[in-house]
Amino acid sequence: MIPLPRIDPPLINASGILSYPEVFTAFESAGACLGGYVTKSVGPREKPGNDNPVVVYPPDGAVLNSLALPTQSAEDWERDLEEIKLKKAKLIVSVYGGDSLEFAEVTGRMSRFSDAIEVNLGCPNKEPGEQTIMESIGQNPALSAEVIERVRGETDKPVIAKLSPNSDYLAVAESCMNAGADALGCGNTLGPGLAVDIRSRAAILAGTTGGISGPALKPVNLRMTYEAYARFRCPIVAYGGIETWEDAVEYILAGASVLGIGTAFMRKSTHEAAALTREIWEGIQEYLDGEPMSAIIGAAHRSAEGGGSHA
Amino acid sequence: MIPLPRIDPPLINASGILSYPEVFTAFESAGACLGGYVTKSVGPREKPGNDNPVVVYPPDGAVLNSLALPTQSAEDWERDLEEIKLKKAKLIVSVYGGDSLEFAEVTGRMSRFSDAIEVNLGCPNKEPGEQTIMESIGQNPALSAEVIERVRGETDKPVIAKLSPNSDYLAVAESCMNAGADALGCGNTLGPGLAVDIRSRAAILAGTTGGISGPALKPVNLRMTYEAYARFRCPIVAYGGIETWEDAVEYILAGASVLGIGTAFMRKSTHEAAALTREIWEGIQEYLDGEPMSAIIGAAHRSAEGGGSHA
Amino acid sequence: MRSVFKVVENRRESEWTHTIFFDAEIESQPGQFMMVWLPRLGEKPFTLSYPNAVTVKKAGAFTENLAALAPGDEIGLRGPLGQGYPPLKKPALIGGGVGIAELRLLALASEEPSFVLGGRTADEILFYEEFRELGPVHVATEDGALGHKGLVTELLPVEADSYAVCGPERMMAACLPKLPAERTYFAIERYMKCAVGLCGQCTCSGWRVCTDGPIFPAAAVAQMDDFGKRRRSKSGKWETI
Amino acid sequence: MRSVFKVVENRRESEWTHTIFFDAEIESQPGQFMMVWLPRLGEKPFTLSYPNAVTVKKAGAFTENLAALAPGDEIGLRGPLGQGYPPLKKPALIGGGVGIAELRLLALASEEPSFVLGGRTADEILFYEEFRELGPVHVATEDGALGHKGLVTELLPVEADSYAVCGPERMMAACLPKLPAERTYFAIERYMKCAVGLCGQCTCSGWRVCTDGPIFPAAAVAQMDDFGKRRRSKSGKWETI
Ligand SMILES: Cc1cc2nc3c(=O)[nH]c(=O)nc-3n(C[C@H](O)[C@H](O)[C@H](O)COP(=O)(O)OP(=O)(O)OC[C@H]3O[C@@H](n4cnc5c(N)ncnc54)[C@H](O)[C@@H]3O)c2cc1C
Ligand SMILES: Cc1cc2nc3c(=O)[nH]c(=O)nc-3n(C[C@H](O)[C@H](O)[C@H](O)COP(=O)(O)OP(=O)(O)OC[C@H]3O[C@@H](n4cnc5c(N)ncnc54)[C@H](O)[C@@H]3O)c2cc1C
Ligand SMILES: Cc1cc2nc3c(=O)[nH]c(=O)nc-3n(C[C@H](O)[C@H](O)[C@H](O)COP(=O)(O)O)c2cc1C
Ligand SMILES: Cc1cc2nc3c(=O)[nH]c(=O)nc-3n(C[C@H](O)[C@H](O)[C@H](O)COP(=O)(O)O)c2cc1C
Ligand code: FES
Ligand code: FES
Repeated sequence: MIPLPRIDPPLINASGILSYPEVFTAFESAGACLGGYVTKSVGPREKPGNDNPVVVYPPDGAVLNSLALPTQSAEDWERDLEEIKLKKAKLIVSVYGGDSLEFAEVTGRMSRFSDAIEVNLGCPNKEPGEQTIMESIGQNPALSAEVIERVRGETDKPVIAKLSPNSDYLAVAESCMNAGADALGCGNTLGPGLAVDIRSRAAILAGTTGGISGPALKPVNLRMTYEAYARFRCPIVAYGGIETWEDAVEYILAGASVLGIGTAFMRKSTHEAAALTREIWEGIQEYLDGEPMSAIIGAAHRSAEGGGSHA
Repeated sequence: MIPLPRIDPPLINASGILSYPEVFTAFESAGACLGGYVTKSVGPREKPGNDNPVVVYPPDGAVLNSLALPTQSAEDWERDLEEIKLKKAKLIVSVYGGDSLEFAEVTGRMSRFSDAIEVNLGCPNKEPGEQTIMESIGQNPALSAEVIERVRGETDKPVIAKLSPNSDYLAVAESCMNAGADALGCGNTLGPGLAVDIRSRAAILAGTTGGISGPALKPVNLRMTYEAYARFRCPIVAYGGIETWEDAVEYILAGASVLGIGTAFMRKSTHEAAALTREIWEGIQEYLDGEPMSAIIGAAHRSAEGGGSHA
Repeated sequence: MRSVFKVVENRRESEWTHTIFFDAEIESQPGQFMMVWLPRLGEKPFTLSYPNAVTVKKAGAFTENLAALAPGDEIGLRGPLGQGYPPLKKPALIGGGVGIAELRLLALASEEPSFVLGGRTADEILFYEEFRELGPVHVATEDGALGHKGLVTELLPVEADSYAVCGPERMMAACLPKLPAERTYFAIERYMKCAVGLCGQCTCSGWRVCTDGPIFPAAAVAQMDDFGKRRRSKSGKWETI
Repeated sequence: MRSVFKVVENRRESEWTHTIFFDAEIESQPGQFMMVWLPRLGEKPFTLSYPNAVTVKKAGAFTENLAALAPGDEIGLRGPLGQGYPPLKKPALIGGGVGIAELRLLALASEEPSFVLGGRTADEILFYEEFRELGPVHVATEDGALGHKGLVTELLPVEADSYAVCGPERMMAACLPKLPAERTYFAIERYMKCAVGLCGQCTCSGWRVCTDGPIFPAAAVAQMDDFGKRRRSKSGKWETI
């Protein structure tokens, strides 16, 4: 297995959040405490994604998005990534395609720019008429394995298989790990969910339904992280509702070694968002109190084994 | 198909909330605006369920529970239900079992007390060592159909198949409808999810993970309601994060004809809970402004068809 | 509120009873309760005896563990939960067993309290010295080691403007007919699971003790057929009290 | 805030421009924007011209629909979003095209404003009479029908304590070198999707216009290589401005 690059601090943005290289540079210049940046998922061909509205945020911590993977062409992404000038943060390129060949093609083009490749197996959004990746590939262990195998053939960088919480993810993860994945991404958005406007009686999102992110997702992706760590003891990049250092520590104790932040940046200016990343990292460090982070990764498992029964 | 009994107002509690006949009576005496009550899921044999803690409520509207279906024996439930004296509300008995024969056995015993039978196909909780219903039956369309068929054979009351949002629920629903279900329950809890205490580094729930209810669940079960209505145009009993009349109306527009309230009763005394049911029902009536509720059931679909594209 | 605190002191009150102090003061109304969580061991209901302590009688595995906590150990708390006592004028506080401890914060919050306390033996009359400084204390012990030899109910009626009763349910049931319904409050115990009104487990004649109680006016208690008679066990099956 | 309101008036301002009034007053800082939702048709960014109205220039399918709304129709609003103007002393408000409408609330909130407005023709100089009551108004029209014949930039520099510029990006880019960087603000437009800082779509040299803007100080704008040159289209592909 190829180890993940050293991501220090072990905080990154989530794919599809911030998205573009120049935004990463702005975050770096604003002093964001992110040891790595993940691009928007790069697809093979230009695609505008769904029309607006693409987000809706009901009260109580759930955000629904139906962006449906807009992308410029892989060639245009190459041009973008040639321009990028990150000072010390690592770059992770997220890739997707309609089938394993497309995943491989995009990976082949992106590999030289990236410190790791994240394979998006779990986006639950689609444009009208499309099948989602989750439906067409991400729920199917065999097809997911085929994707990872082909991606593996196109890159010598570590490969992160990013899973959907809506699938039988342990089965998918198992076949991805066997096919050569080096780490798991736990995970993409939940659902999808629906929001209806009661005055106009219409679904609010143009794409009707949207993947759920934010605090509402945390318990589910935390469990995914916990179960994946118990099964594979591999590096895990965790995503889902991380807003505070306490959230981050919960994920680390469950088994995560890298933490991705997405929805928590909502409504924050670049300087506010950068301050948030610093707060989270400082909180983690205070919690660690000098211990290395590796000492507590998965600690919730050790205590589950050590400590008595459910008396 | 056997029509659902007239549940008026079309509000009920969710199974496992309030749970016991004497609590229903207390609610009725406190003036609760519930046209029906659903028992805790009744199983064939006494079973204590998980140890405490059985609930944890992180901030932001998600509640995790890991009760794991405690139940007295079906005989003891018979004795309980003989005592019950509801004035005008209907009684729905929720049933479960380890296999289709057990489901049928419990249904056979409960049928005479009930105005409808709700079949719990979706609880994601289990005691250590058990398989969940969701894993063993609720995710499998053929086994779910077998359960509904056997239940159907034991009762002439309408049968509600209550689905899990974590399954391929349209496939399960399809086979349940073909096997004789009269209505769908959309749906049970999500996930399950995990919560870790960062100070003691332990999972908080004694059952480790717990099904997610409350506002965090709403977008998912709303989508389930929407999709189930689009496909089957059958009566739907909706559950998931209904806290306000607006939530209820969203579900009605998506396709629900009966609304179940669970987590919204959290931390409320009987009088406060009863007041909440009145507020919800009054809000729905004001929204209806004289129209019958049937006129707006599924209205979000009509407008989706009528109104243009995602321009 | 859900938090994990550190134990700072374990004070032995009697052979069976310990007060566990922790490093936080909880604001609560007397009569409300906390769910005490011991990571990996369980979670059960207790009433605060101090803003920063619970007094625990060993009754089984969980309370054995709780009563054995040492300084530095972790104790999780969720709450305060439920309905406490209304403000009481010159109350007689009637307690039996560890129920006496549950009356301590009420005593401190009340003007001119008096006490009627019962236990098997002198050892069980918790906070005896402290209560004597607050008002008159009448005691009954089954072995006669302190005060009247016999049951606490034999000391009733007593003169007071209001009454609060906390103790074993059969003792409370015996008190019910002896006290004025409109000025008396009872602290009911039931097996608790969720403790927030969801699961219905804690029902006493349909009233959920965790959210409608644990403190109920006597007039309401008088209407509860189950009071003093039966309760639901962990599975929901009825058991006799 | 996300709500659906009813249209109460559609006021034609010019051949291409309508002001749509609705039955709610939104509190916002001048310069912040709203996402306007037409159920089943789409959602796009607009700045309030009144607390209860947006002024819309027909530019495509969505704005055609918006400009055609009639009293009683539904209009959804999400916001206010983004960063508005700081309080400005004696500002010169420099507007082009429908950008003039976006300056109206700023004009009302400012002391002693003056105006420098440009358009293709007299019709496009929105709120001309109203602004004349607030302060001196300098106008440039391409066809010479009102004021100076030519571009608004040809009227610059003008004397003022501060400057706010809102108009087509090429016009704003032409203004940039003519105005003092430390006292000037620009309103940048980009294609918006989420409008809450998540998707990155609205980047101008890495600064997300929806949350870092839309109002930026000129000093920041001067550092933005993309300003006046390129922006990301709906797919993320660069397009030239
Ligand atoms: C509102 C309330 C306040 C309480 N306050 C105090 C207090 O301040 N001090 C104190 O010592 N005790 C108090 N109790 C009782 C205490 O909760 C039980 O003694 C304790 O749960 C016993 O647990 P165990 O595992 O040690 O014993 P077990 O062997 O499990 O049971 C012993 C007895 O405790 C009861 N019990 C067990 N689990 C629960 C539960 N989850 N909820 C309620 N009862 C249970 C059982 O019914 C049984 O009668 C209170 C109970 C309630 C309901
Ligand atoms: C912060 C901000 C405030 C604005 N305020 C106003 C205002 O007060 N009045 C007004 O008339 N216009 C305003 N606009 C511009 C307005 O949003 C566009 O004119 C409108 O979106 C065009 O939509 P359309 O479908 O009619 O045209 P289209 O045919 O889709 O496009 C016409 C032009 O509008 C741009 N556009 C389309 N969709 C968007 C979008 N989602 N976000 C940004 N630009 C888009 C396109 O890039 C194109 O240049 C504002 C834009 C921004 C970013
Ligand atoms: C607006 C938006 C766009 C997203 N786009 C992508 C994407 O392109 N690729 C991907 O793998 N995940 C995408 N996601 C999922 C996130 O990367 C992340 O897994 C998820 O949002 C959970 O993290 P959060 O709760 O911190 O947002 C997107 C999420 C949001 C909210
Ligand atoms: C404490 C608790 C216990 C539950 N027990 C059951 C049960 O026994 N049977 C069942 O079908 N659903 C059970 N559920 C699920 C609810 O009936 C309901 O489907 C779900 O909680 C969503 O509704 P809500 O968000 O309003 O709570 C339980 C939920 C909770 C929170
Ligand atoms: S313990 Fe659950 S309702 Fe009281
Ligand atoms: S529009 Fe999404 S970040 Fe600005």
